[in-house]
Amino acid sequence: MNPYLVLSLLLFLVGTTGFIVKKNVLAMFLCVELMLNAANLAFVAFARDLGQLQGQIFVFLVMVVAAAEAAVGLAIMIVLYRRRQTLNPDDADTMKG
Amino acid sequence: MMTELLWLLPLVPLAGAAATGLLGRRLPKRAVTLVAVGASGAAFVLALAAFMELLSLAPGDRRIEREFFTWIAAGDFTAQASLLLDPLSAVMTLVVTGVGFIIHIYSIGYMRAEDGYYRFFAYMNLFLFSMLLLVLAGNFLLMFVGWEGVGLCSYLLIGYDFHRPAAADAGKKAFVVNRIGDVGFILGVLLVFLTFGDLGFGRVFGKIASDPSRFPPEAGVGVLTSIALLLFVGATGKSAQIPLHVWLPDAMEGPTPVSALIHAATMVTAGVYMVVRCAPLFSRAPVALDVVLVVGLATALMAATIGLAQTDIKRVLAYSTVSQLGFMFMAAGAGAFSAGIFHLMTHAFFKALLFLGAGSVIHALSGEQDLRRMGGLRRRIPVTFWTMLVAALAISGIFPLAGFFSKDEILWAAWAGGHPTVWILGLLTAGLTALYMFRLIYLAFFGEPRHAEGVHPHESPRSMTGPLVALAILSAAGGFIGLPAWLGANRFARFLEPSLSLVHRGAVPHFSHALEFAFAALSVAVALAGIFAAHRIYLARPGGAGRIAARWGAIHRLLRDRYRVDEFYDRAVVRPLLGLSERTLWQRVDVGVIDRAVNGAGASILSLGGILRGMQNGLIRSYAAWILAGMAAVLLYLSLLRS
Amino acid sequence: MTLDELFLLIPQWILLAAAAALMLMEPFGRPAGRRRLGLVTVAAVAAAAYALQLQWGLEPRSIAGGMIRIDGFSLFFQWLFLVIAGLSAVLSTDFNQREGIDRGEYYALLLTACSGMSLAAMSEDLILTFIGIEILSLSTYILAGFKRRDIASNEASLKYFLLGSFATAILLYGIALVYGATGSTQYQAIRASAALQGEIPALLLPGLGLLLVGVGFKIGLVPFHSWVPDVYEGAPSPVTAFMAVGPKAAGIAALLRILAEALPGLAPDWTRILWLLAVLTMTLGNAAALVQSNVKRMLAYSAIAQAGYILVGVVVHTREGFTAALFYLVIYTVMSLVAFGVILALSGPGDRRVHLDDYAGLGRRAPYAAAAMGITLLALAGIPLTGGFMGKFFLFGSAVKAGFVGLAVIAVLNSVLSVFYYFRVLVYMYMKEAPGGTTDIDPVSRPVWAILAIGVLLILWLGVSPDRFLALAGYSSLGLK
Amino acid sequence: MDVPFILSWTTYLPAACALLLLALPGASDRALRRIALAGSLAAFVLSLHLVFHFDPFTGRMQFEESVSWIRLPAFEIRHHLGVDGISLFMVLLTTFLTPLVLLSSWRSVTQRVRPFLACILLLETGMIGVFCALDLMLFYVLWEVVLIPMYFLIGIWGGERRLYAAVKFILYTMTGSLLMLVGILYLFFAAGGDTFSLVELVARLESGALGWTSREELWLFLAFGLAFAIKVPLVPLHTWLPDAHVEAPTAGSVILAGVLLKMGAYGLLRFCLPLFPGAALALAPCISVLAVIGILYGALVAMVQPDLKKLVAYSSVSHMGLVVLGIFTFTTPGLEGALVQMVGHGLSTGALFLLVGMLYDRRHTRRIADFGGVAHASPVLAAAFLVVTLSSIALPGLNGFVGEVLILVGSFSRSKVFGTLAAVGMVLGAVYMLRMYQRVFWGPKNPANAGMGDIGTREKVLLLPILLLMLWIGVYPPPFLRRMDASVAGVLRRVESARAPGGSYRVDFMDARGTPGEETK
Repeated sequence: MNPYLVLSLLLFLVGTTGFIVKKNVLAMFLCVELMLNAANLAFVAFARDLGQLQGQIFVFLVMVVAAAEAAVGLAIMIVLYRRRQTLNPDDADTMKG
Repeated sequence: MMTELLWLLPLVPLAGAAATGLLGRRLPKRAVTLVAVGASGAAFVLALAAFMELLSLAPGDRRIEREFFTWIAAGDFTAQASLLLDPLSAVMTLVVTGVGFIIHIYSIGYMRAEDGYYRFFAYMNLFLFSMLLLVLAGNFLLMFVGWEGVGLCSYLLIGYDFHRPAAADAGKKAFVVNRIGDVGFILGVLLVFLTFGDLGFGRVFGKIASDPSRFPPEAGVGVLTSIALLLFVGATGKSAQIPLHVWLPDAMEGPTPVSALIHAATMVTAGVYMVVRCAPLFSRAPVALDVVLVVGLATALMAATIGLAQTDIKRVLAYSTVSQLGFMFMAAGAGAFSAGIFHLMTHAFFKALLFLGAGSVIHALSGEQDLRRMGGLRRRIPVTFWTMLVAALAISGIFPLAGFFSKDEILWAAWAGGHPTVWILGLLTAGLTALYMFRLIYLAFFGEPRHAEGVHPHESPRSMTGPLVALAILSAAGGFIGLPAWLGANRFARFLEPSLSLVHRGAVPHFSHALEFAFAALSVAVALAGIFAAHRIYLARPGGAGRIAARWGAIHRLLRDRYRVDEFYDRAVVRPLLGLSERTLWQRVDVGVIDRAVNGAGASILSLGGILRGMQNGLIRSYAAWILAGMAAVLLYLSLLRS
Repeated sequence: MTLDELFLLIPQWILLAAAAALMLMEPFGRPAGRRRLGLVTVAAVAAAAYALQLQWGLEPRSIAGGMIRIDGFSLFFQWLFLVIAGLSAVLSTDFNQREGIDRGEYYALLLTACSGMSLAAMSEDLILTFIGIEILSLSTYILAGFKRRDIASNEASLKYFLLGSFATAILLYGIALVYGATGSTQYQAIRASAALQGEIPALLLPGLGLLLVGVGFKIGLVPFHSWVPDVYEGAPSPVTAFMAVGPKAAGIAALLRILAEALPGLAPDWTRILWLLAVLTMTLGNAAALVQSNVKRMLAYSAIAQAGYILVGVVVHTREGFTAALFYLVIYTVMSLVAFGVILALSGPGDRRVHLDDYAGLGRRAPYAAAAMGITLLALAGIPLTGGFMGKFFLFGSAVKAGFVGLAVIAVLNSVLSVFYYFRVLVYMYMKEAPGGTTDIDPVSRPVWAILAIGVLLILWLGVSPDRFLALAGYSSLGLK
Repeated sequence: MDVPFILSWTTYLPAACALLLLALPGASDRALRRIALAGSLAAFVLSLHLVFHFDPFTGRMQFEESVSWIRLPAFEIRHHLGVDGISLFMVLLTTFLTPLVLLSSWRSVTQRVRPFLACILLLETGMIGVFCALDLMLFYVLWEVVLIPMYFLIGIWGGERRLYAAVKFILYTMTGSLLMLVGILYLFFAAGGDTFSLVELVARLESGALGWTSREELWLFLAFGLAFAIKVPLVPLHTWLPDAHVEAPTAGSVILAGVLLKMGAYGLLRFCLPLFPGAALALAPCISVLAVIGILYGALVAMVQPDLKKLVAYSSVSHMGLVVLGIFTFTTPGLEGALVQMVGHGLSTGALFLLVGMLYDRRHTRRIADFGGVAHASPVLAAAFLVVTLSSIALPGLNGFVGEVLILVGSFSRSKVFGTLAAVGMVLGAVYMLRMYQRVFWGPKNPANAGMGDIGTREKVLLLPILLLMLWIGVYPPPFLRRMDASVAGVLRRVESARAPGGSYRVDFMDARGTPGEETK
């Protein structure tokens, strides 16, 4: 098994676990970034394995997407922080049931 | 002529009923009287004409059947609207219309002051219609129509005074108890259809008689016996035999003319008529005949004993009716079908007379029915007294009144048929009959007046006494048409013979006329003994009755309480059934099980919704955990559980 | 990319250009007049629709180097998304003015979302699918939080964003695994390689699993649904209406393409998983909807359950199944838009009157709106003579035909469940009296009326005479090989 | 004279009238009522045409019309209508009762008159359609369509617990009908997937071109039968009925008892027997047991009901049990008896609900204990009630008897035990009906009845046709029976064809052979 893939899997697991464990929306978003990068790593690794260039190009696309996501996400967090003065995701529970 | 117009016979009273019932409320009483009594009179005339026409035929041809239309036809099941006039139905028709007409006339006076006059006569006419339909029906199903129809009229007429709860209850009880019998009847009819593929009397009995290999006289309980027993269940209901006798005494809540017509003379005898009509069938079912015999005897005896201890004049007569009906069934059970019909006819005369007389007494005493508050009426209402005396003697079986001939024939048939026990108990019952009947006569007409202050007994109007006299004549002389063989020829039996030609008859032992005469003398002696005893107890020794009652307290109470059969039914059947329905079926099964299951299914889904609601806790991280869990499950499935 | 291929993408160009124009209109144009922004949006949609209709009848083909497929399926979904965008824009206009959020970005995002959805449906390459879904998602994250002063809207936006990006990451990882297993992200290539190797590559199955999770999140399948009720409730009502139909349809489209075009070889695996997901989705969605008292939230759960029905068509994976799923999507879109249209028309200032109690006695207070809502609810419940029934009929029929009788039985029992809560609204509207002091209903604007009326007529028409739409759906599903 | 599309006219005229009502904005309630009545009367007149031009000598469908409705390449759903001896009188019963129902609500419904009338008329269309439809899908659609107006009738114009009753009604019935939908679909694909036409399917079954395993047939029968059994209702699926009856307005109760329940029994006759004769034969003992339980159970529970409507509702359970028993005798008397009983029950129970409604209008109560002595105040009402009561307890000479005796003949010839138990129901029927009659109408004068008044002209007009029809069926039923003969014979031929030669039909839920397209999970 390709060690890069193992690393990628670990990264992915860290990201998912962190997303559930962390109590700060920023940290959670960072975990998502970890997951995205795990995918990036996998793409690169696979591309190397397959001897293709395609996979490596995908990584750039994903990075762009991640950047856009970050922009949108931060904006949303800021709005919430302004209204609530908190970044704890558990405080956003007005709607439930 | 009449054979073509046979349909008119039931239809005339029906038209009378429709006219009085639908328009009567707006018509003056005279018009109602004219229509209703006229209709019954016309029916009587028609019946007479039919009878005469029948007589004009040779005995073998005395059977006129008319099919008017197919009433119900589905597949191989057909029931015709067919009428059958033969000697048996002709006799019944005459009795029904004759007594009916007399009682209609009587009712003019008796019901004069009633608001529901039109309603009463509408019901009475409807009753005549139903009864004629029952009697003239040419097949089982049409007979059932009449059968239920008379039940309905009985219900309506008992409940005529519907504002009195007792009357309302009695009406309902009569109908329901009758319905129980009717179920037996209809099941019997169904079995007839299944067995013979037909319902017409002529064809069914023809098949029985013509195919002895298929329908031999049965030693045990075969199909014929089953049919007979089922039909007999119907008869016990209609004719108030054990165990369905309980409704008839209560039925006395109806107006007295109703008691006379329906609950004494005609409707209650329908059971006897039906058994005799089915004689070809019954005669091949000895077990059923034995049942009929035993039930008849038991009923006769039981009712006679109860009659001894009743204080309501009409109830005494009601139990007397039950008892006499028992006699008729004894006759049928002993195979003496024509004797049963003979007694039916004479009984119709004298029992109607007794009831009308009782009505007259009650009328005279402004509604008093308790024998203990009567007495000494002999001179105040002489016509009533004398006519009732005739009837009492007749029912007691004193020679040469009508009851003597008919009852004696029954007792003789029991003996001759090889049932000595039945004969002895029958004789005893005859004695008891005389006893309770003269108890009534003595208590009502003799001794000191015991009625309340302010009541001035007076003789009834002529429209009421006229019928009394007419019936008294019939009661006195009616027996002569059926003179026993040792006094001449039994013309009644011979006349009925064509209707009973298909009856299966075993070997009849022959007895000498002298023996028969001796038996007759014995039964008169027993009756006289009964009258004498009544005289001793109720007239000669004041307070004698009280002493006997005190001495035999338990038995007296048992008799007075009518063997507590009603109470037994109430506890054994009515209450358990209501309890079962209310508590078990409705509350427990319907509400407790089915609805709870239905609502529970709903509730469990709602609670599932509640659980989901709880899981939807609004926390992002727990949502993510759900996604992860789902993902884990999917991956697990794909990696491990995949086969 | 040839000119020809550019021509085929003109509808998308129009949408994106209009989006850019709308963004610029506000800072540079005059203060937004009444409905001007909405009008521009609708005009753009109409123009795109016109351009789209020129492609009618073209031979199916792949363009952009095999990344985009132009076929009936693509046309169908582009049409559907255009209709959704256009109607949402109309529904939004009055609402936004009432709530003070009538901004150019709003409409621009609506159009970009529409474009993203179209891409997801047209894409023949996992990466493009991913990008389409991302465009859609980013637009809707913002739209959900567009009422910036509303705490519920903020929270909805945050929840949607966090969970959405989480699911996107999962999806992306799944794509990576599939790429690794097959060496391509292009559907035909994936299909070919999977078929060539005979044995299924080890990483393909986990890849499939992660793809299902990622797309299932977008569609709102249980247990990936938990964001749906909260976000639907918190988002501005027109956005909820849009989200209930648009992203869901896009998710279904992407799922259909992936499963039917790229991974038909794994059909035994994904049918079983989707069978279970469909059952869970229907049952739990309905069960949770039973206990809701907020109509918007109830409809959110109902939307989850409806997705379960649609999934039946995917599980069946026959021509009939795909056709029925597409057909049901059309009906579902109409029903949802009308239902949310009534809700937002009645919700009053602040979007507050969305509780069942607010609907008490509506039959008298606002007979027409109540009638529109009533017919729509009947349709959602699947009562005959409405499109909802016809849709379910063909869905369940396809299931029965393919031998999924058990699934059909579960689905109809779920329909019975759903009757309970759909009819509960009817009970409130027609069988309860309004409590005293209920305020009057705001007048509903003409364009919204028109949409509601057309929607109701369409629901009835589809219920009585579905032949044409069914034929259209059948033609479109031909694209799935 | 041959009127084209006579069935469509009859069926859709009421619906058209309903739309007209909804489209007339300014009309007064009075005008609306008149329009509705005129529409329903017109439908009745049209349905009379059916009777007069009905050919009693053929068992085939008559007045058939068939138009393509939904056409797809693979198959089409046709708008296929037709009547035969089985459906003819059901149609007539519907068109006969609807004007009376409208008339009965003349004064008692004053709120939301327009939608009320529209609901009744839509119901009529649905009901007539159900009885005429020969395409399974068309049948299903109309079957469901009937539910909605009924739901509103109960829910809007009903009594205190109307919401509970309405929801219970709709959930109960939809559970059954949706499973039937699955059954229809399965049947459709099993039959080749190209036609929903009942006539065509039966023809294929008869010719042997179509057949199924006994396991398939049994499940199909159950899928159809459940929907019908709930509607009938067969114990233990009956608990929706008392609630629905009690809470529905008079008009709703009359239609519910008079026609809607018949849809269940009709469905059994029209679909279950011809399509799945083998399963019908196999399950007949079980169903007959349930039917007999229903007869006795309904009667016993009716006996102890304190509420007039509930009593009548449980009596319906009892009477409809008898109908089902008759159907599953597979004998001509049984089936024709069931049909007559369906018509008869529609008349007598419909009339009972009308009368109870009249009592309610006057006294605003339905508790039996609150009444007593009503006959003093309203003798004509009491008399009419009596006649209806007697018809309900199957007094000879009235409609109830003909049906009941035929059913008894049929069932007794199949099984003496069932026949006997069913006959026992006659006693219980008399008990609860007469008990109720006595407690309501008889007894001493009651001051509470002071202001009651007797029935007026409108109410007389309402009752008279029903009473006359009762009498007619009771006294001279051949015109009815004759028209049923050929069709009933056709159904029985189908059933008999499934009887294995020389052996009873095998109950086999777990046939070794699987169904086509084994479930993948």
